[in-house]
Amino acid sequence: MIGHHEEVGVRTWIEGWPVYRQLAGPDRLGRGTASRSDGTESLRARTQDADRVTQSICPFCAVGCGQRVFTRNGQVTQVEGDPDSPISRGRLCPKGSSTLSLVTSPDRVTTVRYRRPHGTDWEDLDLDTALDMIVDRVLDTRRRTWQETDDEGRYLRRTMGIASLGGATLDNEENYLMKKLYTALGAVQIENQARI
Amino acid sequence: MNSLSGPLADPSADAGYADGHPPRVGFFTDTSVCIGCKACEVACKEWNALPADGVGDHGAAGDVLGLTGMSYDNSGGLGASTYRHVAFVEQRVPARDSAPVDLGMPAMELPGAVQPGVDRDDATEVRWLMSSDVCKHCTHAACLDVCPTGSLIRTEHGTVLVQEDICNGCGYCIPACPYGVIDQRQGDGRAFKCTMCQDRLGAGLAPACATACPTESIQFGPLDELRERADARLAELHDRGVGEARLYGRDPDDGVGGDGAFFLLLDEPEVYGLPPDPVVTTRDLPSMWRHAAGAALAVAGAVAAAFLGGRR
Amino acid sequence: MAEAHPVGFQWVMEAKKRGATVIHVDPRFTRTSAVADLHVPIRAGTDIAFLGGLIRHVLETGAYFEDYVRAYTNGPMLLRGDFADTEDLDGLFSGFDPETATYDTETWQYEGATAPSAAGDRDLDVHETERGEMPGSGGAPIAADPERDDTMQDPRCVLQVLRRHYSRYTPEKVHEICGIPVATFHRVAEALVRNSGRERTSAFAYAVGWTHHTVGVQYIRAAAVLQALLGNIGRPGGGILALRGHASIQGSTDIPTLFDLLPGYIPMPHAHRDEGLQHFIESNAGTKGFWADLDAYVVSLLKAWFGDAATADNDFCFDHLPRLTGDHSSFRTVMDQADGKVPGYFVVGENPAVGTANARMQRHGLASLEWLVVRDLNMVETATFWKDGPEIETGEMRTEDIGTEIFFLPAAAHTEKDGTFTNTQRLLQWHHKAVEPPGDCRSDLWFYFELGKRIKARVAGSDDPRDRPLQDLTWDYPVDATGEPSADAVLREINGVDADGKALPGYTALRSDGSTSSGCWIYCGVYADEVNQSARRRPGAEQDLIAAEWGWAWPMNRRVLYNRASADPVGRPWSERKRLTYWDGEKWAGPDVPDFPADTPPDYVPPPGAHAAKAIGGAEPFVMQSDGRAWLHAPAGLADGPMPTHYEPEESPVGNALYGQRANPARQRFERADNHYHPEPGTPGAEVYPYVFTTFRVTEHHTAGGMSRWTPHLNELQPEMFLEVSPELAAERGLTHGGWAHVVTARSAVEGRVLVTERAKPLRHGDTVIHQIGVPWHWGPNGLSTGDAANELLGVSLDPNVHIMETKAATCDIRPGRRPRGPELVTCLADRRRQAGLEEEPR
Amino acid sequence: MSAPEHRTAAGTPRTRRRGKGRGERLMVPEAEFTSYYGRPIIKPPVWKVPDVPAYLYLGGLAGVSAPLAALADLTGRPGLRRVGRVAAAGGATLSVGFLVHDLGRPERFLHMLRVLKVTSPLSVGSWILAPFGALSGATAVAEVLGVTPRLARASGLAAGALGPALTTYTAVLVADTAVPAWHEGFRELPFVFAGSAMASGGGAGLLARGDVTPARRVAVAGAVLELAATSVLERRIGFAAKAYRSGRAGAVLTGARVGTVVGALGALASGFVRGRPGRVLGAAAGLLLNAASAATRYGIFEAGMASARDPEYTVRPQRERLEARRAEDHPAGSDR
Repeated sequence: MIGHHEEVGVRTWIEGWPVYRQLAGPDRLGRGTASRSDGTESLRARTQDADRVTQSICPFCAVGCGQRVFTRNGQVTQVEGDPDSPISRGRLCPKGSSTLSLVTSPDRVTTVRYRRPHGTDWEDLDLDTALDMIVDRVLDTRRRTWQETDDEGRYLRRTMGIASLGGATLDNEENYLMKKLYTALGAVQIENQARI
Repeated sequence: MNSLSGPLADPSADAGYADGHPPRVGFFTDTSVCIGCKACEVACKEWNALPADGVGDHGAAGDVLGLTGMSYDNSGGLGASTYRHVAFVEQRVPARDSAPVDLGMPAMELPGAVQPGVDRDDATEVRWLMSSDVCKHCTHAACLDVCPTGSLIRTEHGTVLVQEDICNGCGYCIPACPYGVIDQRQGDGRAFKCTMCQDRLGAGLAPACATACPTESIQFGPLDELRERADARLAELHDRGVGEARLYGRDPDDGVGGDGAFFLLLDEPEVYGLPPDPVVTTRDLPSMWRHAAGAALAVAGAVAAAFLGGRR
Repeated sequence: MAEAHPVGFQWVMEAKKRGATVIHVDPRFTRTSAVADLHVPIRAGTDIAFLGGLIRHVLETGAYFEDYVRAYTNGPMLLRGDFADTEDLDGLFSGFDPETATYDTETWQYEGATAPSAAGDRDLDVHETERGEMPGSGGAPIAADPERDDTMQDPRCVLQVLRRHYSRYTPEKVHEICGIPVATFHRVAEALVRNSGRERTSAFAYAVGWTHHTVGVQYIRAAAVLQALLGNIGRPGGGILALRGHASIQGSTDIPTLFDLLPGYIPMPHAHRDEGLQHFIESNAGTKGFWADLDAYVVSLLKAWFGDAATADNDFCFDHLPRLTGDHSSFRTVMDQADGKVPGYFVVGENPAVGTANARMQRHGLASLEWLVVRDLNMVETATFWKDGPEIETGEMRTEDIGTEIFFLPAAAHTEKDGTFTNTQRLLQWHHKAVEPPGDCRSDLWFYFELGKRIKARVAGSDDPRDRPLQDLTWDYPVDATGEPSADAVLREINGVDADGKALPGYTALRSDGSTSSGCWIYCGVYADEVNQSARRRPGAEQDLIAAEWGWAWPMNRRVLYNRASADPVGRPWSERKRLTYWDGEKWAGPDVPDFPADTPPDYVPPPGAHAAKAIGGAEPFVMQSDGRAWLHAPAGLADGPMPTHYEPEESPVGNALYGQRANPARQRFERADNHYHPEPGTPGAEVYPYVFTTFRVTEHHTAGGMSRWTPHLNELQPEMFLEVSPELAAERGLTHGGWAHVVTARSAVEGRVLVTERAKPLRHGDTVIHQIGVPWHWGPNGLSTGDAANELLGVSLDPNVHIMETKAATCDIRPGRRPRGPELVTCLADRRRQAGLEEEPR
Repeated sequence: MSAPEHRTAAGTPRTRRRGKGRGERLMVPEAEFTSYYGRPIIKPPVWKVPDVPAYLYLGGLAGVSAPLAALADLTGRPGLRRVGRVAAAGGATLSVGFLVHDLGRPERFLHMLRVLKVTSPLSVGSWILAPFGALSGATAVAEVLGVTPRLARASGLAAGALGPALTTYTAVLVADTAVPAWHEGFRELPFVFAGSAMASGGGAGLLARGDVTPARRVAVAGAVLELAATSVLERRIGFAAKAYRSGRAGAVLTGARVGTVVGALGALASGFVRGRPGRVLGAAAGLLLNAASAATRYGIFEAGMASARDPEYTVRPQRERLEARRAEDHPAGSDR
């Protein structure tokens, strides 16, 4: 015997059968309402489910388009143009539109890689150790290449042994700390893409 | 009711949506301002999490990451993983006879001036057309009507949607489309095409491509509004002497009852890879069924007749 | 612009919709050309001839904006009698020293004005090049009031000198040099003139197509001269718009990670000139304009860096700053690296192994280091050259022989950190951190803060005087739970504070007595009222076109520089259509921040002896210039001439049709075995490299690919290195559309798929047909789509003002098929060099 | 256009000119065919070979075999009944098998019965094929096991009634697409399919023992219908007919036609030859007709594929239609 629950189940099943809905509803040809699936009914824009929307700026060229970064559970789920920006009015170019892939790329390297002199392959290295090793090298190189004065006795107070390249892709604050630290170290060969 | 062809004011109502459903929305793609940046392609793929494919996925020669040689078009066409496709057409056309810069000046060739000595014909110039193609979301959508599973449906927004949880990959929609839009995704088996970002529409957002488009070449909105805007733009271009501008897919009297995504083109549709006069195949379906019924009756009659008479 | 800055280009399309005429001048027919009203194909490297032709047209037809020119430019100023023009010296200005290939600029001065006050102990052994940076924002100092003729008829006045300088830049000459048909030239000239003046303005937009030349600074100068003559500066819809390529390349120039500058375009001190703070200030500051307050800017910077240790008694630690002795720019440094002189190298968000001209030399530099730190999102070629670089393939290097120790430190993306980018219009925009960086990824702020912290800890107890700057360095920034220093605090330090520790409202509040600090004077005001102004995001739709409450622009949130020039000398708008900043009877009004104190009336005449801002008259809009005027002739500040002059690129297929002097005489050249130049046109061997090539970008990729070659959706759109050639060149060299070809120079050969396109059009120069090949520069060996790097092809020759290399015009050959591989490439290139007479026959 | 050896990006949007044979429409400018780099406009079907041609052929075979068997049952022709029942069931089962195999997601086969859409020939076909398969299957099982002859008769009759529909819905299935060679022939294809089905179903009947006269008649009539309908098709569908005459499709269809003619003649002849030789000849002719029927479906399939791959099939007729309409709207002499 069909119990009450099963009866309801069967009825639900029948009513869920699009053919029944075709016959019972206005969509006789099965083009729309009758044929809609559960998946369609539950479609939601993932931006609706974001925990947070953060305003940002596109990292590619210097137009400076506004971006909105949607995140959920600490992950970026979508990046799109910020319609509030008077610069870009919410629009992005193909590069800007690829920002989600850029920041969530599975090819992104997320651990320190170390290649020892004459080494033939990468090795793992702890970030803290890497920092200390770099400090060692900076101070050692600086010591070995220090120029206090030139031949005529004029102050140079510099090292010509430590060069740096980069900055155009970084933040102003980062460039500022770089220039500040390098200058205090006496390093002068500090350059970035603005030159090249 | 023009259920199979001809003008149809409200395709959603025709598909069972009650009064008060949202207005029909669409795209107006004005190719006269397209700069071919392909932001639409990337924004679409990012939003819909579509795989990179390249031309290999839709039938043409070439490996996944290969140059097609088709100007700057390396995606080749719309496909199961390419819902927006920017066509690039390089043409040699007669030089614009009136200077686009309206200088109102006499001929500037000075007597004895050095003539441009380049061997190429200077009566012609290069024109580079770009156009972002997309699913047309036809008023009469053959893909939808031939779909045997009800996977393809008309939505409340008047658009045409593949329901990925239903499609069984029969492939019928693919040759049914007069524009060659929908296709089967290799390795997945189901058919895919532009959804007009159904999920975004539900959230009150514009589709990803139109959101990204830097020059408003892709405009999204209620179809009625877009048609008005397109008419105005066409008139403006014609006033400016751009006589070659024409609308494509805007006319509700055309073979598909008008497109939900229509275009302003600067050359014949086939130049962009679009059919010049598409007709929804199901327009002829009643006649097809009649012919098939006739033929079936002929079979029945012939078989029955074969048994007439005595046995040998 | 549509190619590389599509979203910025929306405004061009918007203007076009409203009736603007869009003209695109480019050797290549690009996506910009496709939607422009007119594409003007030009031979790469000849833009000054074209712009000079336009300048001549404007001068000869009297089409310049005379009232503007008289009042706001140095057109009326008289030049010294001993100034000699390129017309007199066949392509040289007076003062050239062929020995050092440098100019003594004294004769370029105004009559009655003395030479720059640096004269005291000026060292002629040193290039004047560092000074070149100053006019970028301020103009070199000019003392005293020069003589002038406001009728601008005196043959020695700048306008007449300019007219004579460009007298031979006729449309026919432009055609001969640039390949631009005379009729096309006239269409451009007429359109420009029609759209300039009181009622209309025209803008120039440019990118590295103008800067990457041995005479690049002068390209921009030529546009500046033209725009100043037409009255298109400081007015809405006018200007010269630099379209820069990186999110904060403007910021990294303002707060420079550049050798010759301190923050805010203050020059780095020079060992031979700048022996003390006083001396430094005197030699670099003028008396008039905002640069006259240089002392306040420098002292505030030193206070920001060295804090309490910086006192008046110790010159505010001015001697903590290292000194320059010449060109220490990137290319010079890389050559020193290749020569084994530089042990350590930090590469941060750059990729010189494929991204910089003469990439092979760059990699040789990398291979000769002791240690290298690379910070990036992706495993870029600079970090992997030792493993699979091109020299490993050719056998020129062996992995085991390369002694470079490499630290690859993964970087945080912009979504993973707070901070500001300065965009191409000087607008600082704050980006908020959205998520934590994954794994070992850290911001560069964290890295440098941590590095500095550890270094300071190591030298804390040192009594070595060289460690004093490190010990005195202020380095206290609040950190969050993850150890990330506060970018907000750093920005506040950049803004600066007063004696009470309150954020300063703007750079006019800076003092030279040590009571204020500011890490970058031009950014002072970005933290005004203790508010991070760069993070303001009032929606554009709620604001006027200036949108002053979105982000913050330096200086002083001014969006249109020199906007005083949008009004006539008595302060009325030149026209109602073009109204921006104007005198309303009591103050300067309008939506933008005016150039000078809002209550300085237009008829203000500075009293004798007035200093700095107070020395600028009410009708002198160019407030950063030392005479308040736009310079048609630059009496100082440039290394290669006071007026832009057509010179051929380092490598070109033809000689200079205007002068005996072929190329920029002051350009920097490096004759080295790893940096061959092609023979000059007309000399034996030149025919080995008969074609022109120009490097370019496509929309779908970014620079050398460090951020775009790892993204699937970009790579499928431009999946392969390609070479753009005309059908005519394809026929001449037997190149097949879709097939392979390789471009060859004395430096290297790169291969790509051939794109035969009618967009490429040969140009005629006299009897010679000139073919130009387009070479995109986005590829390299790593990433999802790989290919040869265009930078392999380029030699290094530099603009003398800013040391930028010429990538936009050089000569080459092109051959069908793929390039030779392995050791064969090396021998093949050497063979070609021998044919060209660049290398001895092997013994 | 540049010379072929330096084809350019600009040169590739191909323009082909073809002389027009129809002098009577001179006001229509000479048709010019342009495409986007020669790429197809419509997407060629993703349907596989042999799956879909086999599905078309087997549906026809089953669809004719069922009524043959039913009437043979009623008229007391057990041999024909047996063969017919087995062919109907086997054809239907294999047909369904091929259809499922061709699906991108075979496990979702039952979604075919989720809706009933008259606008979808495949939906309608599924709703025909499903009961037909069940009925013919049950009939065949009874036949083979020799049980429940009455039920088998009833189910066989029901299957037989559905059979003719099974033979022709497949024609609508292919015609209801944008594939030029198929769609243009939507009036004729049902008859081609009907004829082809009769030829194959009748041909199968020729394998039976006993009196096979009805089968022979059906086979011969089918062959005639197929040939006639094909001939009309090729004359009436204009430019798309080229797809049926050229390339692989042309060759296959020619072969099919020869097979059909020879098979039909053989079938006819077998009626005049007594005994075993007659039966052997009949069987051979029946097999040949089946092969020819399968080839016909495959040829039609290929013709469709070829017309889908070449944009000219899509563009040319549409362009002509458009130009003719324009000429009508703006007769010669007016400005536009």
